[in-house]
Amino acid sequence: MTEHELRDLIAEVAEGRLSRRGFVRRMLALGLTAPMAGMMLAHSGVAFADATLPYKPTKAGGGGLLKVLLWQAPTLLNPHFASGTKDQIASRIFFEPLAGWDKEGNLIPQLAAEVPSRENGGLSADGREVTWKLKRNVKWHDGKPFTADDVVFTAEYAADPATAAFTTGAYTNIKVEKIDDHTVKITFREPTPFWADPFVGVTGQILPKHHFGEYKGAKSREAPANLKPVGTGPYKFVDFKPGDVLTGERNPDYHVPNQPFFDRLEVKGGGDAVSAARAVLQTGEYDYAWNLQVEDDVLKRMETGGRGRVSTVVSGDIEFIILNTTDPWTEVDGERSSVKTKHPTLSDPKVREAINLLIDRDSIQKFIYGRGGTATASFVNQPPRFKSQKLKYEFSIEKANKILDDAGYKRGSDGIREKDGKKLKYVFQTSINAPRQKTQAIIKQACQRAGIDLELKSVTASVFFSSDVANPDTYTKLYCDMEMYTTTQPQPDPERFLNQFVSWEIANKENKWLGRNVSRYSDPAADEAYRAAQKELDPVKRAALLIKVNEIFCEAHVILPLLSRTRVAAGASNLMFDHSGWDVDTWNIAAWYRT
Amino acid sequence: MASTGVLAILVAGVLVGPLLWPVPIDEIDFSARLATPSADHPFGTDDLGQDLLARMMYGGRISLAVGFAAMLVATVVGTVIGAIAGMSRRYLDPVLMWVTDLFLSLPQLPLLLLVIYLFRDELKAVFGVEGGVFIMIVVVIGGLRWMPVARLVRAQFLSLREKEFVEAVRAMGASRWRLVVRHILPNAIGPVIVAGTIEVSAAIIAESTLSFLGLGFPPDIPTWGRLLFDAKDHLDVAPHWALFPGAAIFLTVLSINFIGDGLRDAFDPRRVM
Amino acid sequence: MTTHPVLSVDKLSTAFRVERRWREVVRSVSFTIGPKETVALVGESGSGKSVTALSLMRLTPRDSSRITGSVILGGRDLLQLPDAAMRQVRGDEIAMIFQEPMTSLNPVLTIGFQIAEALILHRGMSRAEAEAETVRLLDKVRIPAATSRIHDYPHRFSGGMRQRVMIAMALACRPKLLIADEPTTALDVTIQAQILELIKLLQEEEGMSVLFITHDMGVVAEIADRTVVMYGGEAVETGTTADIFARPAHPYTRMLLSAVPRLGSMAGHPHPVPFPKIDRTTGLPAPPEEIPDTVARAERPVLEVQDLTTRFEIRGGLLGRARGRVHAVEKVSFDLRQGETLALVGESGCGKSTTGRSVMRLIEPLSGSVLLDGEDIMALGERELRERRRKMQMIFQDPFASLDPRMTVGAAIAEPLVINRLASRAEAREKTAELLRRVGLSPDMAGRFPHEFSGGQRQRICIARALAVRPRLIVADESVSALDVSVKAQVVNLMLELQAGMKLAYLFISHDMAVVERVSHRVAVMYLGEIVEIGPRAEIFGNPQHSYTRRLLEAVPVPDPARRREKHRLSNEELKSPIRPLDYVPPERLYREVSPGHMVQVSDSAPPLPVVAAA
Amino acid sequence: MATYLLRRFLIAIPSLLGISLVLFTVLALAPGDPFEELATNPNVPPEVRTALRAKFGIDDPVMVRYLRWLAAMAQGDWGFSFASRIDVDQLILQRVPVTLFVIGSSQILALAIALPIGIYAAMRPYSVFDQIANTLAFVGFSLPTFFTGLLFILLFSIQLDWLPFVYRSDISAEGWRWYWEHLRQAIMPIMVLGFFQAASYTRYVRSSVLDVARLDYVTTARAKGLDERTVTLRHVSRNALIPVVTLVALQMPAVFGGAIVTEQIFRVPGIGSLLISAMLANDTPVIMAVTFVFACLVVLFNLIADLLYGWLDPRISFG
Repeated sequence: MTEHELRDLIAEVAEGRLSRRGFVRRMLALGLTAPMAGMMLAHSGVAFADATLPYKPTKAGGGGLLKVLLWQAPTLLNPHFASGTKDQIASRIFFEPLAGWDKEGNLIPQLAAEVPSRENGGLSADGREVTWKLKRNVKWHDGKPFTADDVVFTAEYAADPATAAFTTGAYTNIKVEKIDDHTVKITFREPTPFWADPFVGVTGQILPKHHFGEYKGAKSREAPANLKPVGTGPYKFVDFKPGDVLTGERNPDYHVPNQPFFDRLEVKGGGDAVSAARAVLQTGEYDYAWNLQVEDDVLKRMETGGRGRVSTVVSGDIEFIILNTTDPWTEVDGERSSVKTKHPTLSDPKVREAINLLIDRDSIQKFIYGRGGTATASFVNQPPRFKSQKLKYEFSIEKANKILDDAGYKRGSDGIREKDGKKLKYVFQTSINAPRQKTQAIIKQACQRAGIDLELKSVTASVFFSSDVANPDTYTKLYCDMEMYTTTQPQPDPERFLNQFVSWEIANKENKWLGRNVSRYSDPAADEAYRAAQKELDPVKRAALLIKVNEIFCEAHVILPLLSRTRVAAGASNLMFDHSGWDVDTWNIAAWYRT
Repeated sequence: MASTGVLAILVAGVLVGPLLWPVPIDEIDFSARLATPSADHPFGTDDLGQDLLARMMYGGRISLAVGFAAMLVATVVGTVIGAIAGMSRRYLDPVLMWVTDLFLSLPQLPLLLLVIYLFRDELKAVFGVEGGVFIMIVVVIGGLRWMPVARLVRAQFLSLREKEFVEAVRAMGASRWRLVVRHILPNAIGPVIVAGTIEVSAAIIAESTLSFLGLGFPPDIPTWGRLLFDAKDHLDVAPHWALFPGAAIFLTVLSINFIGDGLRDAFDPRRVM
Repeated sequence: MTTHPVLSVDKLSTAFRVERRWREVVRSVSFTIGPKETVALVGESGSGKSVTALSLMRLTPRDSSRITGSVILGGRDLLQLPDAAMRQVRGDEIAMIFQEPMTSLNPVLTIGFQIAEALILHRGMSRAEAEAETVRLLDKVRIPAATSRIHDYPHRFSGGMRQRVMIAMALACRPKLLIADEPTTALDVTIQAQILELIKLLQEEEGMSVLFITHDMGVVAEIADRTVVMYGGEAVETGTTADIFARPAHPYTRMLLSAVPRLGSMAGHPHPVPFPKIDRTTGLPAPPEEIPDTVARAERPVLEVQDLTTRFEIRGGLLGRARGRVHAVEKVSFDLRQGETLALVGESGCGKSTTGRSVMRLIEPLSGSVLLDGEDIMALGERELRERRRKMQMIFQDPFASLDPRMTVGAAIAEPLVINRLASRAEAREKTAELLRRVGLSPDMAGRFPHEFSGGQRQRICIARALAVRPRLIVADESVSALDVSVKAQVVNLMLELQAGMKLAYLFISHDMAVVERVSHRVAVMYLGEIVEIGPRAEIFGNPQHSYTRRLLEAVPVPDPARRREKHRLSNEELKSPIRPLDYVPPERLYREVSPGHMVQVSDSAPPLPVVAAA
Repeated sequence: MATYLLRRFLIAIPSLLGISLVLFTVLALAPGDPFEELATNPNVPPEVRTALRAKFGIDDPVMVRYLRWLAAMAQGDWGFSFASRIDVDQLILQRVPVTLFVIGSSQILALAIALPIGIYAAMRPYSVFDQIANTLAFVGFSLPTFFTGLLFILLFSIQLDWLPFVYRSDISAEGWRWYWEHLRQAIMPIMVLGFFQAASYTRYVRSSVLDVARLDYVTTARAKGLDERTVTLRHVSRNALIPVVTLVALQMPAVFGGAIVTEQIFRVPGIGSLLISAMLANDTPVIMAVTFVFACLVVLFNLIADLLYGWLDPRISFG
């Protein structure tokens, strides 16, 4: 499909000749669906669709108690401090953004009256301005009205470096102005194709100015409301024991009619994923459990009880392996894996190609991740239109052997291949996590058969993902030959996600290994394509540029994608819930109900 | 006697077993996942179809070695500290007992994390991956379990050094060193060995608990504790997975404790009278 | 005696199961006890006397012992009674007291409670009644301030007082029969006299019978109407005490009697005299051999002790500061010549053992001087001291405890040689064999362990070990006190023989006056850390001057029923304690010389006769 | 008595100081970062993580941090949780009661099992009962608590559906139902912990009773005509308990260790699970405070053991 044809289709939708759903279906067939299709339509002046849960109850309340189990316990309730998903889930119960993402990547208004579009004048033609109309008659839990002041304040709060908000990235390069009490205008410095970041989803929850006003910047941690949230959400705060339990009660003044259904809400934390699944699927002690990183077999067995069901939704998260093309065992200027070095064998593309052939992605999916992930050869998989159609994976020990034979790597007496005295012996590192260790085992076995010896190493997650400069085991240091982890794609757009492939983000000693490009690999073509995509307002051209970045890295076999991860949750059979891979599980908790 | 036999069989099993059952511990066979015990896999398989008998025998080496080595560390350190405290008359004793109490209050887990972080690379360079982790775990488990031994040895020393035969040897002009090494220590060692036998089982359990908390051996090393931990989510369909390592730990603990009881009797001089 | 015995024991046998085999410890023992009669069961260790007593009460371990025969009490055979009925008998009809007063009382219960327990159980008394009765009983056994002491715990009582509590407990239900199992063995001789006196008195008051178990013929002579002699689990001779002492029929009885040291039997012998050798088959003694004078009077004394003082601090309080001091040894002075035996006598806590250990610097003395062959031991550094120790060796009370249970006796004997680097391994082996022969053991025993020997043999081994380095001086701390009479005699004889042969000087520490009389040349009597009287043996025993010396000698039981003493005033005086406050300054002591070498401490009230300053 | 207590207390102070110093050094040197979750999220700029480390003083030298911590502690300020952004003392106070309840009950259960069984077994050594009790004790301490915990869950929660396995601190029932619910959810953690401890305590009690049973005063008691029950309970048990108290006090660190795992399995919101989560999140102030509280509890329990010792044994004078 050419760019032109696409434009015609969008026009058809706009004129009503083609249904939204029809458009999305066609895009789907082209490998270019839902979330970004929605964005495409929005940019072309077509309103977003809605894939949220249809809400049946006819009045608010009467649903009794809703029990949610988060096996990682929430520890704080300020959405801008929320370091992990668990905290974002908890704070989202009380706070709301202007809009959230549904499971198909549609932008759904929450505190906004409508999603900005070209048609309603919310988006400017130059891609620099977004105007949000706010919902009227929204009240904070303490009865004060919600206004544009709160929105402007939230931006100031998060942008202040002294606040040290995790969301600060979304607010640093923008200007937020109050137009009137219920209108806010955002101005971007550059034309910004992906404008739905500030005030949207995880990063966008609005704080009440009258509670946080005095606690901006350095004093931020002293705010009493950090632990006793006053928001606009469907449930009001009752009690919170950090790391243990959070309770809420129905907000009678909630701004969506007839919502929420439940009278009380309890979020319990702690334990492990398997027993969380048990508590929902087997004993029914809880209604909902989240992030069930459990072997699918185990989940399936639990589901047979019939007390609950497992639900998976797509996300942009990707489990992948980096092959280090720099030398991790030689120190240059105080750092190992420096770009000034070359890996003795992994810098050979043939070796990397062979290793890629030794990964049995289908088995890994089938026997380990199940519904938790889909085997893939593309780094970006969601939204599907950013997924490369060109990249394919294959598992063939034979081919790998042949490639290595041809490249001159001969098996030594110990069965390990070598060339010029350099053995194909690698340290393969990942974090401690059962599926990852099993994946490591599977890959190790296949490599063994191709004469490659892997030493498996696993590091405690808190160390592996730490930013401690002194620690050699962090994933950004890459002091190993191969490493495997998952990286999160926070919004249904891969631009920011793909900064892992640009040369100026290479992690090194100078930037204290905080650079996003962990692989150290770079390609001027990728840099160029990425830069172009950042300014490209035409969604189709932009998608093509981003796909190019992805393909360069995957084809170089520096990045070996394994699985496109899904978000797995379990709910009681009678609970109607709505979770999304693009937003937190509680993003639409107001609409949950029991049948 | 029977217990010595059981322990001997276990030890022989993990030492000689891999020679008789030369199945690789990490041979993945998706067609035989969670297989129940059969001729092909006498102990069944785990969820990657890896042979549990082979894994048990391999892991047993490590579990038993951890148990005995940690016991050795705990008893040697405890005996040395307890002996010094028990022999010193005035100042050293309270200081050492203070240190002992201090160690009793130290948390194992952060300490283990620290040790792994500080020494892993150095130890790995010298002893290899498994050897390095092995040494760290042994040092941490043993290093945090010497205190009861030290107290025991000290109490033994305090009572033995007042015994007439010790005084008799002192009256002969024996040096303190000779007193301790030739006379007090051999007589104090009986209860220490009994305590040591208990340490073996405690260390095996401690290692498995560390695995549970994700701080033990690398996950691809199938110690008994690790196997038990991995099996826990599949108990309902594959109880054999947990049964064999569980039984192995139990038999080891049981036989070692019975041997300890036997040793206690054997070391009791009254018995012979 | 009477037609209706209180208790008649017929063919009582007791066997224990030891490693799956039954071993008979008491074989077919028969005797009777009449009303108000005291029967002594006498024998050496292992003769089965205590097991007999426990069997009567059926207190042997249920599962591993077997009692046969019959024990008739009040027409019932106790051995046939059901358990519950037997419990009714215990404590009510038969009561028992034991050897070790220190361990026979439950440390965590008040003595009042422990006495009242039997009253409540057998007499059905209420708490209050039982308490009142307990006070009465404590009064009866002469415990001062009984009302206030019933709530005290056992550790607040001395050994003698505890034995009184035990007696009160036994008497609680006015039993028909009291079994006393070595009730005075662990007590000091003056306390022993008090307790024996008390038992006799109470027996008369209450009209009960007593079965008195002892190894001490002196005590038997003192207390028993009739005597049963036990040997190897059998009753070898039964008769009235007078008959048995006058006309012993069984060779064992004869041997026992001739081995008993008798106080006063040494009058007229200037030097120590060995015990007579006894013919094992007839039990008749051979005439004693005199030993020539061994004392080297002309030479400088081997040991000169001057103003030796040893004190221990008692710590307590918030910062562990000293709160008081035990004045264990206070300005003790004496000397000892080659070939001479100086006996240090006194009761427990008098400081005699501390003196012995201070002389060897096994305990660090506070002040004073100790000259060994003219060299000041106190001034030596640790290394020199260790070296010098080979000139002085020590033999302890408990031969089992003083041998390392994990070392062969050969190694033990060779050890002093090894430590002092006096011999090569081969030489040491040879020397060991010679030493073993010397102390009357066979050299091939060197490979055995201590537990394979009897008590007497072990003490010989200890002596051999002490002799290995050819010392000048031997400190013998209660070295024969724990041995049976016959063995005791042999060991004493060995020591005398060695003294003669090797010119040894002995510092002989003992509480046993009869043995002391036989072995010593001179005697020093210690009381509360001080020497109250010192002098030639004949002087001390023949002409005791200090009141304490007299009391000590009077209290020794005489193994002759004909000379059974008249009743003493029933005293409850206890041994005084040597604990003093920190600011206590010991008074300057003065001594008067009664006769040459016989010095007596002058107490404040003593007549101001010829006085010599303590020098 | 008062002097004795005061003295013990004064001894505890340098101990606690020493413990705190060692703890702090250990934690300061230990690797990890409280902000790991931010690492793979491209939305969070690296500067934020750097700023946070600086803000919480993670990059300061160890001694500086220790002295700062000590000074704050002296003023009653326990620090500020990185993960929860609230005061640590608040966090701990919320959780201490639960831990004390679970540990306390499990210890009571352990003793309630160990005392009768240990005593009964020791009074009949080598009998069938003794052999069975011994074997069960070995089973008890050869199974790690995480495993028994899971077995219990499978049996009581999933198969039988009798007991909940998620411990809730916010049970909303009223009156007796509240107690009932609390009891129901506490049964399994208490049993798991209790059984594990009971196993080793039984062995202690048994050997201690065996030692006491052959002492003279027990024969004295029998000679008084007391029945076996009275002899055992009145004369043997109390004396036998004296060494058991010391052993139990020595076990306290192990008990707390076991509690950590048990709390994790049953989601008991005690300080044990707080420690685990803080450790996984590298929340140093919380780890520091919790381990310190554990250390204090250990010291406290030793103190209690000393008191108990004195109460059981009148020979110990507190002078």
